[in-house]
Amino acid sequence: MWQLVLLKNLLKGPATEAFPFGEATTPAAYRGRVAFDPSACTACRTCQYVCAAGAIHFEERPDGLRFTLWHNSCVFCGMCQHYCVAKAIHLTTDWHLSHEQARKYEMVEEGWVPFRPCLQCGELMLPATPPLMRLAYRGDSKEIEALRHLCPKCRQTRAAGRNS
Amino acid sequence: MPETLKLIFQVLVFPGGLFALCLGLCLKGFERRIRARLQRRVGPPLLQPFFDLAKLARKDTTIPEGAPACLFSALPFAGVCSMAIAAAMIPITGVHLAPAGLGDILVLFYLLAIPAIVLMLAGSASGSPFSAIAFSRELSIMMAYEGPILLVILTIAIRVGVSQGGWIALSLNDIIAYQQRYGAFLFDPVMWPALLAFLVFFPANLGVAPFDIPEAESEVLDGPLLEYSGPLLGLFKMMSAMKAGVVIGLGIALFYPNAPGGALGLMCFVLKCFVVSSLGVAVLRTSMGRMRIDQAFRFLVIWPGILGLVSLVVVLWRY
Amino acid sequence: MSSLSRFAGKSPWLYRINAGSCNGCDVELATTAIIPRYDVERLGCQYCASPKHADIVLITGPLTTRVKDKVLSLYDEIPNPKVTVAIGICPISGGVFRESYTMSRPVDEYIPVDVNVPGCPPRPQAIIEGIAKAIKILESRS
Amino acid sequence: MTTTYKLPVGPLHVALEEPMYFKIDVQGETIAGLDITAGHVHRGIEYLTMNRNFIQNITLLERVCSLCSNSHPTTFCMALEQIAGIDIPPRAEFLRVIADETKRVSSNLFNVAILAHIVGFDTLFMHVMETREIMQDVKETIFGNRMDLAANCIGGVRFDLDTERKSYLGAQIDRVIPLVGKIHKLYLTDRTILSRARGVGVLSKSDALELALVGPVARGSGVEYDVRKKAPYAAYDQLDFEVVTGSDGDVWSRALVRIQEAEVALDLLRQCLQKMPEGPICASLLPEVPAGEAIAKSEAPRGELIYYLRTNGSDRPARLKWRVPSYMNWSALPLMMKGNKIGDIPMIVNSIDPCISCTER
Amino acid sequence: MKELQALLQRELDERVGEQNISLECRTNRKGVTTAWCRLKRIEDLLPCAQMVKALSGRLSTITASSREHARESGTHELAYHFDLDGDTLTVSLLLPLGAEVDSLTPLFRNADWNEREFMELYDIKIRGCLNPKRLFLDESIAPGVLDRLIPFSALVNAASTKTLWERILANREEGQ
Repeated sequence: MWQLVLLKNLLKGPATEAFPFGEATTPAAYRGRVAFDPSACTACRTCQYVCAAGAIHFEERPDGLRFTLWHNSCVFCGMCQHYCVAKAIHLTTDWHLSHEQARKYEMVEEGWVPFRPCLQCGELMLPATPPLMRLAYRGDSKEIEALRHLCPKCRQTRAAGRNS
Repeated sequence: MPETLKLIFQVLVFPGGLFALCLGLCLKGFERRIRARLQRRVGPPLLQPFFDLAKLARKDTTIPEGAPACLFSALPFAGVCSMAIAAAMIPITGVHLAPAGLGDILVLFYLLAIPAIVLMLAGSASGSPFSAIAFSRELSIMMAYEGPILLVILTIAIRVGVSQGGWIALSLNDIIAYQQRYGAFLFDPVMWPALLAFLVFFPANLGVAPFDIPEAESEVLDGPLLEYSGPLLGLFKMMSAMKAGVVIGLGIALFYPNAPGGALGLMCFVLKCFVVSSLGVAVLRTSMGRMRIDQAFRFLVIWPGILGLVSLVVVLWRY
Repeated sequence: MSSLSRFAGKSPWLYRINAGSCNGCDVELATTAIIPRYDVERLGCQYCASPKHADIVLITGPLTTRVKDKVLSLYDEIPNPKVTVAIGICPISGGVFRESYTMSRPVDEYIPVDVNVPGCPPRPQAIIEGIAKAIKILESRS
Repeated sequence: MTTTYKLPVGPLHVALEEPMYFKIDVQGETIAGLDITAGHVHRGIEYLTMNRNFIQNITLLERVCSLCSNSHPTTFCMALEQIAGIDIPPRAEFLRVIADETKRVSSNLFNVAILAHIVGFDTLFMHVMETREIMQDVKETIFGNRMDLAANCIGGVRFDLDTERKSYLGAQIDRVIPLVGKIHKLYLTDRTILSRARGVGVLSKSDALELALVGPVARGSGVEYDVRKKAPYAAYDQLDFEVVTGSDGDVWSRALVRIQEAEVALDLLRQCLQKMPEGPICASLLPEVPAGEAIAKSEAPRGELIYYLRTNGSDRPARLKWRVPSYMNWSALPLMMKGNKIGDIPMIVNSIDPCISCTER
Repeated sequence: MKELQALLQRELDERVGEQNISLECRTNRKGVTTAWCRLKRIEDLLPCAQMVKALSGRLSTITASSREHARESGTHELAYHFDLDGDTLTVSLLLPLGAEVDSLTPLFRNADWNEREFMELYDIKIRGCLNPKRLFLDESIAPGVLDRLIPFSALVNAASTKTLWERILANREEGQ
């Protein structure tokens, strides 16, 4: 019985993958390097809240927010992606993360989320992202798009005026 | 004087020393490739054993605390030397005759025990408890196969000796000459029990599955060599490579030495070595696991013992 | 002798140290090291049982206080030249366990690490990639 | 050769995947006694869970141990859902079974493969591992990682199977089933396995009960206890399966129980694919968790896993404690080892499928 | 599983007296019951354990914890989880600081590791403990780590997290 297996092995030839001398296949669902899209981020910081590994860092400055994710602490669980309503964060299939020690602290994904002045009062604020607006106002229109560039206070006033 | 020079050449370069080393390493590289193929792998480059040695030559050597430094470093040299001499004693039909100055088959047989003894001493010199276990295992395996294999040699020696009109022939050259004239023992059913017994001796002596117990990685780490590193470890690797060549060569001389002379004879010899090592060693290693030491001891005492006795009785009765 | 140095990269023997890992990386290391699909023997690699025989050390796990001294003494036993690879995020940064009371600091504060392979656990191909980087370093050191 | 001496094994020993320190009293080649020193993988996770919120804990608990990595978050979520009063959707129940059983196949095959490795039978080891690779590919393709599935969230699961993935999973199961069947046959007939594993490390049924053993170790000695039957959870009450038991209580019988359980698991996967209803996969995204306490149990690949959770209305556990199957199985080692040979030590240790990172947390 | 509740109630009344316990049973939709029994007196633990033994149950595990509201007064809670053929009975009791609790190891052999574990994690004393050796904790860590809100070493490690992030951020500034 066992000799049969050996004979079959001999005839079948190696089952070894080409990698590292050739390309390796990667499934589409693979959870690898994290990518951050600052233009979609609403700075709700849910990703930081759900991150068990303490890999996400937000740094608040007067003119915006700086997002940093360190791949050397990230466990690639994908919770940040799962809980991000704005879909600003997602895990790519890139697994080529090995690096020399000198680059240890460079293994980051970062993004700058700038505050913009409110079109009405000029106060610095974070414009709401389109998906979030769609979620909140259940629709898509020019008017809603305009609301996006207002600070929450002005938005409230505007919405109140519209309703009355 | 030229006799002595010739002897030194035989021990150091051909067929001992350098030749045996290269042959042993090539056999090992080839065997690893075959084994990989049987396991559906690509395996290492053919020259991998050479690379390993080259690398070991450049590594640091550490001597464990409390170990007798002199003995610790002298042992591998002793092992390599014994194998170089043993290799010079293996006749290659039509190419090389065993030099009478070195002794007969019994001397060779005891030379073959030296690597095991060296390993045992190496184990006890390192002072690790695992090495101690490896020591006792090596010893019991050796004790188990020593007796039966003497029976096999006796059988052959008597058969050849009787044909010469004497009682016993201990010269390997005579054994070869006999087979050249009357046909190889491999094809003689009378000798098959002895052959089988020798086939069991093979893996037991070389430490190949199912008898790789002293070096069982999962039980006693790397056995006696646990504490060795760098060039000294390299010497041990050389020793075991040469030993493989010697044991296989001995097998060929005892059972199937027939070959034409000259360069063709040398090629025949090398080819036979490769066949034995790929068919025997590689297949054995891939097709079974390891025995427990008590099982191995029992197996080694009983089966080759019975087979050896049978062949001895048959030979005594027929000739 | 220097001509021998180019063979170092052709015969890197691997040794694995588990410094308190969840065994994910270890299982992947075992997989990478021995099974036909990845077959690191192609690169001349070989797993060795004794630290004295090792060229490349693979460390997994976040280095717990109880295992720390044993890991350090084992590391010292490995003869030079040697290259250290940290497998998984635990030895690199402590990962999810960083703030526990049984953790020592990241491994690179105690022993010189040369290559990091982040992941939890990294897939075998990523480990091979890390080993390939380590082999380059080993060549330059021999 | 009758002098007794102490043989230290570990803590960093090649035969052990993980650090554990044994001191073994040896007489010649026979084992006379055994002392275990644990704690090298104690990472203080219980303490960490009290300092992390529930969502972080799902990820953290997955890192308790990689071989049963899915059982931990599943059981934790079960306890949490009990307190929060959430009933997970029917589809999620099936998906949880799929994640769990996929892990079980891989985990059991790994243990059985290591058995072959320990007896020095590397070709068989590779043969089993190559079969396991198919399941590893399944995990990577469906869940995105070969060890940690990240399948769970509070109130359900995070992954779904569309038609394409469903047929992929089905095809892979069909590939693995005959291969595992062959492995089963090999372990029943191979001489090396038989001579090394049969009659080694015997544990009687009464000892297994006395020591409160669980999982394949207990079932190998004839104790018929399986949480999936005794205290059904997820979709196990809607699936057909038998509890596998052995009778000899030796290393061999435990290995066979594991192979057969892998076969059962594959069958369960197939059933899930057939019976799984359509519908949502998660009840609610971020539920409020009131104060309360709950117990949840599940059958991890190594046996019963039990979680106790107490909450106080905040977003963190007030106390979270779990006991893994390996925890008790360690205490069976001295009984199994007595009178066996040194060469059997790794076999016996492996036969309880020890999960040190699980035990020590 | 009404029978289980009735059975437990009857047995417990008999062994420790109705006034000394409170019993509550919950059965989920799969028919699995968890029973919760609170003991008012520490000495009732042994009779309870004997009852479980008589019902051929087994000890699953023991949870020790410090009750938040009682942290200052140092009250511990011990919860013994027993398995009754699939259903779970949890027997819990409050333990004032310095009080001893009976060892269950003579009844359930697997209690040994559990007891050693809470001895080191919470510094709880056990009467009749046969094997008071450390289980997991290194000797360098003081007993009762889980009692302290923030163990000292964790404080140090939190600082190391901070250092790590400072290095990452500093590195990034350099890069720009």
